[in-house]
Parts: sequence; C-alpha cells; structure tokens
Amino acid sequence: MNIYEEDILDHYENPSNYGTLEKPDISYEEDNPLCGDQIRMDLEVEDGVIKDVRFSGHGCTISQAAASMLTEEVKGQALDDVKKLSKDDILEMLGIPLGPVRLKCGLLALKVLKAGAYGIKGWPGEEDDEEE
Amino acid sequence: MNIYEEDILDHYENPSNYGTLEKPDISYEEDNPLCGDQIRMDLEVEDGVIKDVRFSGHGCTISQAAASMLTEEVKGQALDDVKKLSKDDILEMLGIPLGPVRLKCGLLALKVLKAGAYGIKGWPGEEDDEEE
Amino acid sequence: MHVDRNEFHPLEVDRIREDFPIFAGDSPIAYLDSAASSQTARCVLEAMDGYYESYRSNIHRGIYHISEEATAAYEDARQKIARFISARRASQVVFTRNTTESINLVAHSWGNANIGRDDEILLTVMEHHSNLVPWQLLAERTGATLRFIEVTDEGLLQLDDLDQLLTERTKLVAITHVSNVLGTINPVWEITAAAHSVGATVLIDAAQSVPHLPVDAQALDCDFLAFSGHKMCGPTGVGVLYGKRELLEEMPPFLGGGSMIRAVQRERSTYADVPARFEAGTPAIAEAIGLGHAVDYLEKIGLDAVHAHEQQIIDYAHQKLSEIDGITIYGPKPRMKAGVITFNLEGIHPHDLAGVLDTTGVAVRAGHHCAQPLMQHYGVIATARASFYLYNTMEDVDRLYDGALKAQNLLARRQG
Amino acid sequence: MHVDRNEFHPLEVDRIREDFPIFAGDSPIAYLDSAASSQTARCVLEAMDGYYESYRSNIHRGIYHISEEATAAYEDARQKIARFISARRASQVVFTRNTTESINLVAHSWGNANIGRDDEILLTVMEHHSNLVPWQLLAERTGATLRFIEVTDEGLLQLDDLDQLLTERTKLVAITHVSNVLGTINPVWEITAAAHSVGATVLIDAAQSVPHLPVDAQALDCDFLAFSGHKMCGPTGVGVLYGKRELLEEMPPFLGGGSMIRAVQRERSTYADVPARFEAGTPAIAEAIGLGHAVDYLEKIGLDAVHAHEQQIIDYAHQKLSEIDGITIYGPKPRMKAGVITFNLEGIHPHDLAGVLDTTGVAVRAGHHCAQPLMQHYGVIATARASFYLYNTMEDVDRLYDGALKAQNLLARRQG
Ligand SMILES: Cc1ncc(COP(=O)(O)O)c(C=O)c1O
Ligand SMILES: Cc1ncc(COP(=O)(O)O)c(C=O)c1O
Repeated sequence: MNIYEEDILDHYENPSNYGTLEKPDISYEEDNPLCGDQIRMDLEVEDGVIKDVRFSGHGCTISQAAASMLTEEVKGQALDDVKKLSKDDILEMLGIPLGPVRLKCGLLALKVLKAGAYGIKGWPGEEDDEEE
Repeated sequence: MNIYEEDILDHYENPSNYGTLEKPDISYEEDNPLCGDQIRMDLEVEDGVIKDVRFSGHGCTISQAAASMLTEEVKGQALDDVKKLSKDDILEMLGIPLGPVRLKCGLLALKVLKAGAYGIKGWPGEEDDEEE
Repeated sequence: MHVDRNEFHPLEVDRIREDFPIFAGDSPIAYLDSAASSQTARCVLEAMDGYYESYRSNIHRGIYHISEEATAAYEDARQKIARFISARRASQVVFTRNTTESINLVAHSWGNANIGRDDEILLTVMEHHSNLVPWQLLAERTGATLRFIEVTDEGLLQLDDLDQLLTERTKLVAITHVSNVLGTINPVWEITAAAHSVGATVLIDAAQSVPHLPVDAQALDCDFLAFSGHKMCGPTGVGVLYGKRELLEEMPPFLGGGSMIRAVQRERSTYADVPARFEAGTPAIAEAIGLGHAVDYLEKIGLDAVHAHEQQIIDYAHQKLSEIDGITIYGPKPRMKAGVITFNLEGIHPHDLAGVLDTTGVAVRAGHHCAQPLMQHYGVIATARASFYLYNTMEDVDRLYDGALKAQNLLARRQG
Repeated sequence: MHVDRNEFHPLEVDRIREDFPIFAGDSPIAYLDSAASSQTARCVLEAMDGYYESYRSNIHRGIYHISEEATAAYEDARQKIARFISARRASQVVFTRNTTESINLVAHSWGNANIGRDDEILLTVMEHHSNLVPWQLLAERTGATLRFIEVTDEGLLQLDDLDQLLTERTKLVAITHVSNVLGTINPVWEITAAAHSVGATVLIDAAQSVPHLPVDAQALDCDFLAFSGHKMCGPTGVGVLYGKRELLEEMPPFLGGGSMIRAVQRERSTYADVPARFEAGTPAIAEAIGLGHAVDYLEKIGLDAVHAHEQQIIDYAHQKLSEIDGITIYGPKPRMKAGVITFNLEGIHPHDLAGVLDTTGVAVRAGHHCAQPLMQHYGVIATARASFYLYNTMEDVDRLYDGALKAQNLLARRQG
C-alpha cells in the first residue's frame, strides 16, 4: 500500500508525453488551488480520435504520474471513450488506493482531459459520479 | 430530598402574609416568563424597618412557599438586612436542594423583594452572586 | 399488563433497551422526554469512541492515514444520512450543530438574498421558536411580513384558508412536519405543493419527524429540510440541513473561515462548492460519524416499525390518561399524531406535576416547550409533555399514570 | 537520545501519553498535527460517556433529576472555562462550535451593529482564514475597509508602522495570538493597548494560544477571545467565545431559536440575557462537559509546563531539521514561538513529503494551512508543518528527521 511505488516514481521522474503541442486541437489547463498542482493537456484530434497528446505542469508525484500514465492510455483512443473514463480507471492505472486528498491530485489530469474533451463548459462535472 | 416536603406543601396551601397592603410604601411585581410564576410584594416601611409585608401572585409550590416563608422571615427586619439575603438563605428556609430550573422558582420572591428594597433599578441584579 | 406481542410489540423493545446504557440497572428511569432529546444508542457511542481512540485527527486536508480515515468516515456519514432521507446526492446534506442552526443558515444565506420588503413568509402558530425567531429576525432585517396558518381547537392546521394565505407575495413557507407539543403530523406534502404553485420556497422543520417517521425528502419535494442528531439516537452537537441542489449552489456563504473557501486573497475570497461552502471551520467530526451510526441503527430497526410502536403507546397513553379527573389533553386523536402527549391537570402547576413524577422516576417536560405562540393560542402558560420513542414501554405509561395520580393526591388538596 | 530529565522533561511525558488512547500499542503514531486538532484526553472521553450513559437529557428546562444534573454539568463546564482564561464571570463564556463560529458570531452580531462604511478593520497577514474571511464578508456587507499589519521575513509582525495603521477610523483589530503556521507568539497585549488608545475594539484569535500557553483574558484586556475545544485535548464540536460583559450585553442576537429568548410573540420576541442569548437551540451538551474536563486536565498539568515542554521540543527540532540540506524553515527562532515548525524541502512537493512521512508513521500537515495570504507573502503555495503538544517526545522529532531524509532519498533524485 506504499504510495511511493517504483512505477509511480518512474512516471514522476521520466514522464511520458511531457511537453506541449504546437497546434493542439484541444488545449485545457487547470490547477488545484489547495496544493498548487497544475496540469495542461494538449490534444491533436482527427475524426474523433486522439492522434497525439502532451501534458505539462507541475505538482506532486501522484498528479504528475497520473497525467503521464493517462496520456499513454488515451493516445489512439476515441474522444468518446475518453469521456467514459472514471475515477476507478485512474486508480487502476496508479495501482494503489488513494486517500481523499491525494485522490484530488490523482484525478486532476483526468479532470483536465475530460473538460477538454467535453469542451470545458459542456462537461457535467466530476461530482456526478456521486449520483445514485 | 423529596421536594414535596410537608413544610413546603403547608406554606403552599396556607401561605403566610398572603394578600396586598392598602397603602404599601414599596410594591414590586415580577414574573418568570418561562413558567408563568408571578409574585408581588407589598411592604410597609418605617425608619428603614419592614413593619408589614404581603405577597400575592400564583405559581408552583416552590415559588409560592418560598414567598410565604420569606415574608415570615423579613417582617420586622431592616431593609438593609433584606438586601443582604442570598440564594443560600432561601435554600435554608426551604430546607431542600433545588435544581437549576426550580431554583429560579425558589428565588423569584427574593428577586422581587430585593428589587423593591433597592428601588428596582438600583439593584445590582441576582447574577452578581456569580462574581468571583 | 399482559399484551399480545404481535399486536402491541412490533418492536422487540426488550432487546432495543439493551442498546441504551441508561436503561441498565434495577430501577431504570421512565424516560418520557425524547422529543427534547433522545437517548443515544450504544453503537453511536462506540463509533465516536472508536474515532477518538484510534483515528483522532482533523479532516479534509490531512495526507496521513488517520486523517484520511477520519475524512472518509465523516463523508461516509454524509452519504448515509443522504440515503436515510432519500436525498439525491450526499452533497445536499450540510452538517450543522442542530435544527436551529440549519434554519438560521437558510434565514441568513438564502433569506438575505431572496427576501425583500414586500415579501411574505408563511409560518404556522404551532412552530417551535427555532422555526419562528429566525424568521422574525429576517423580517426585521428585510422588512418582510410574517403570516400564520392558524391552529384548530383540535390541534390541526387550519388549512381552509390556505388559498388566501398563499399569494404571489409569499416567498417562503416554513412549517413543522410534526408539532413538538401536540404531536400533530402536518400534511406537509400538500402544503409544499400548494406553496410551489405560487412559486414559494418551502422549508420543513423535521426535528420531530425524521427521528420518528420515514421521511423522503425527494418525495416531499421540499426545498429545505432541517433536523437534529440528538433527537434521533445520535449525539449532541450535530444537525443537518438538506437542500435542493440548485438552491444550495446559488446560496452565498453564511459563516466564513477554513474549509469553506476555494482561494483566499487579502481582500476577497472565492468559495468552495456545497456542502463545504457551508461548513466553515473544523466541523463536529466525531458527532457526524456518530450520527451516521445512529442512522444505520434506525434503518436496521425500520422507521415504519418505530412509528407503529409509538402509535401503540400513544393509543394506550390517551386511553389511560383520559381516565384521570381534571385532565386536559391538547392536540389531535392518537391516530393523527406522533408519540407525544401534552396535558394539564386542573389546579396543579406543570412544574409541580413534573416534580412529583420525578420523585417516582418518571421524566417528563413541563413548560412552554419553546412554543409560546401555541401556548397563547390555548391560553395556557405551560403544560406537561410526555414523549415516547422506540425504547419506551407500556409500563412507562403506567408509571406516568400512577405518578399523575400521586401528584393529584399530594397537591390537589385545595381543590376537592 | 539520552537527556537530562530535569532539563528536557519538565513534563512526565510517559505518564501523560497514557492519558491518550491513540498512543497505546506497539508502534504508536508520531502525531505532529496537534495545531490542526489535538488528541483527546481519556478523562474527557470518560466524562462524555458518563453523560451519555447515566444522565443523557436536554438541559435548561428539565425538572427531572438527570436533566438537572446535565444542566449543572454544562454550567459547571462554563465556570471551569471562565476560570481557566481568568474571565470575571462565567456568563462571559459563550459556547459555540469552534473558533470559526465564535469569530463569525462577533462579525455578525457586534459587527453589523458597529461597523459602517467609513470604518476600518485591522488584521494581520498571518491570520488563519477563519479570522479573515468573516471580516471580508462583514466588509462586503458594510462597505468597511480591511487593512493589514505586514509580516517581516523573520515571521514577526511589522509593528513599526502600527501608529499609522491605527487611526480613529479603526473600529476593530482582529489578530491571532499565535500563528498556526509560523508559531509566532504575537505581542497581543501591546497591540490591544494601542488599539484601545484609538478606541478600537479588539478580538484575539486564541485558537493556538489557549491550548498551549497560560492566557489571562482580563490581563490581556481584549474585548473578545475565541478558541476551539478540539485543539486543547477536548472533543470536536465545541468552541468558546469570551467577551467583555458590557459588549456582550449590548449585542443583538445572532442565531434565533429555542433557549435564547425571554418571551416570544408571533411577530416579535425579547431575548434572554447573555450567555443564553447567543446559544440558540440545543447546544453541544456532551462536548461542553467534555471541554470542562479538558480544562481540568490542562490545569492539573499546568500551562507553563506545557509551554516549557514545547519549547524544549521545538528547540531540538530546529537544531535537528536545520542539518538537512535544502530545507527552508519559515518563522522566527524557537524562543519566540510556540510548538510549530513549518518548512519545505527543495524539490519535494509538501504533499509528497507528508506522504512519505506517513509511510513511516509520522503525521504532519501539508498545504496552505488555511493561511493563503501568508503563503503568498512567502511566495509558496504549500508547506509542511509539524506541530507539537504535551504528549510529544524528542523521539517524535527524530522520526520526523529520519522521514524527511527518506523522502529526500526517494524523491529528490531529480535534483543532484
Ligand atoms: C489560528 C487559528 N485560528 C482559527 C482556527 C480555526 O479553528 P476551528 O477550525 O476550530 O474553527 C485555527 C485552526 O486551524 C487556527 O489555527
Ligand atoms: C419541532 C422542533 N423544531 C426545532 C427544534 C430545535 O431543535 P434543536 O434544539 O436541536 O436545534 C425542536 C427541538 O426541540 C423541535 O421540536
């Protein structure tokens, strides 16, 4: 249950798809004001499919590793499939349980990605998972 | 510890000095809005000494018995001595311990008497017992 | 008294009583004051002690184990309570200190923003002071007018003239679900529907209903619902405000401080989403966790069963007390009310009645029950009130009856 | 580490630790987050369980035994707390939920009545959000202006320009006694005297002082003082507002409801005397009783001894942590502060530091500590904070040190 697994540290130290795209079709950025974590996602989209993706920003290991893993996952995926990604998918990628504070860190990249995919304001919001 | 001692019930049923004075030198009245207990005290005062006293009003056994006992006690006393009467004097007269709610009932007569003796507004207030 | 178990005991009261420490011992109290505050279930105390003994910490921001555990337990309690009152989302449950604070929160945050000089607030004459004084204060701040649904002699709401009372000036209807004095169960669903038809917002004071009846906030369709943990087998120090999502989200903050912010600058701040926006400072963590367990406990037993049990008791209490000479019972017939019986004995001050009952180990309340306008309606200053809950028995009623007779013997000698 | 007992252990910490259930067991947590919320003493839990198990009832109006007992215990707690902070009268102690509510009570009741458009409220840059946001909201309501005492790089208040900041427009000075981030003990007596000389009212946020230092409200001469039970070995859900008698007596009610009234009519009410006027609804009864016992506990040990103990620890912690490469410690030297040490390790996010420390059983807080303006002053978004209390040991500091090195090994590889 150690949250500093090698896998996470590897992604933190050598993140995949780190950087920006020159002409992204979609670009969205958000921060977590509580801890200052910040993620930007640039997407190149063709026929509804993510051709390329880059993330940038800074923050704790969890937020950065989650972003790195997420970019690996979604490259080549349909935008509509990205919309279906959930909290549980991120937890599975990270492979460790997260407490409530770290969960916000872990989900920041997904939040940014989804907000981008939905076109920011169209997104129903992360809280909707809660609905019964 | 039974609060319905015969002594209290006797005073309740056959109160001493019940009634009003025709020309009181001091007359004061107050109620306890929480339970509706009401006491009026009429005093005849000569040279600073209570020559005669009557109480009237209605309420629970404790408030009425305390008023009755108190009138017996203060008849013939100097007004200045009345000002010195305390919560403990009342409790001694009643001869039983009182919980916080009934204490308010038990002290109503004293409160009215003191307010009268001090001239209502000059009275520092019952709360002052609390001061350290 | 020998009774048919199925008929009179839908609850296994003997087993239930074991869940409440106060009834242990040889001469347990006949506790007939649950409408003021109920006993607290042992499982609730254990849950709170569990927090204090093994994961005591502050919530929300902690990154270490026990703080994460505390946060999860606190939010879990919110989920449980949301489910208990059939709220759509957990975020519609705001933790407060008690019903009183819940109502004041609405009066300040929603009220200041939505109520103006020409508006009317419709209440009933049977409101608890906690659902009256906050609106008096709001009316003072805004110039709005209070109006009242009257009470019939039987103790029901006088709803014939509801149509006249509800106009387009009515901005808020704030009513009690169950009267804490009369026990009357008000038709809050119908009143809510009528209020909504003129565009009014509806707050239900559920302090006496959520502990005793199944309450479904979505089905009632009310906009706000307020209740207290200490009346429903929970601890003191925690209450709940439920609100419709759109309303809560639009409401400005009430108390400012830690946890209710998004970002703070020297001169101004932005605020967190609901429910955090309304939970400034360190909340009643242990108490919220305890209330979650109280809800588990009540759900396990079933609110239908609790209500049925109280119905049996109150039926019997009416029957038995009616035998007493000189008794006046206030409020409707047993079938139309919850487990409360309020009465006076001729010539005996309710304080004295309660005092004599106390000498026999029977605890009832005496006074105005924080409902002075209702007392004024009945022309009395105080009454005695016995209120029942899942742990009360028919024997408690017998003890109440015997004690009342004893008080008459002792105190009503002047009569005769 | 071998230490001279008299020099380093004015408290018998081993015995004290036995009073806190969380330290039982083989591998106790190094709990370094008492500034957020302290552990609760066993005697406090026992007092609360005692209430729940043997005299559980509502207070104030009850005429039966257990309610009288509960009322007496609740009021007794008020007396104890009054004595603890050297208030003249028990009625100057108002029970609230926490420091945050205490401050909001003043902002609403006193603030709305006394603050106007041309008035200024003087704060400091090191205030907790709970002593900032309520004044922002008051300023929004009234049009008043907020002004700030700056913080020096060393983490002290910049008092040189206090004379310019304090003018006849200054109506309120609201300052923290001890900073929850820097540990700075502010010269509140001097500031209060200066504020009074221009006629300003003074509120002291004592959330971090009352638990850790002897605080004498009369000697400080402040007008209001606010603190929380959960930071001083007490339970969650209860806090205190102390106020000068004349001020409290003139203040209009804040929350309306049961217990705070004298007499209620349909359209208007008259209000009870203080403190009841400010305690609407059923209060946190068990919690207030618990807090009374926490105060007994702290008094028995002695606040001087507690402070001296924290001084020893914080001295040692400064010494030890200063050895770490790349550490920045915020705030003044040990001798000028209470038992708090806030720091950052270069290249390591405080969340990660706290996360690694957690894997070694060390609990510290990481974040903005509800003091974003202070973070902005230092140009950081978050820091790590270790805070100490009477039950902490030198060994806890060693574990903090070891954990910090571990975090560097694990996470600072990018550096170097
Ligand atoms: C200085 C200071 N003020 C106010 C508060 C708020 O206390 P509470 O959350 O108990 O209301 C805190 C606690 O974090 C504090 O440290
Ligand atoms: C109908 C009703 N409303 C409100 C309240 C106030 O509840 P609390 O004192 O928990 O705020 C009560 C409790 O007496 C009540 O019976």
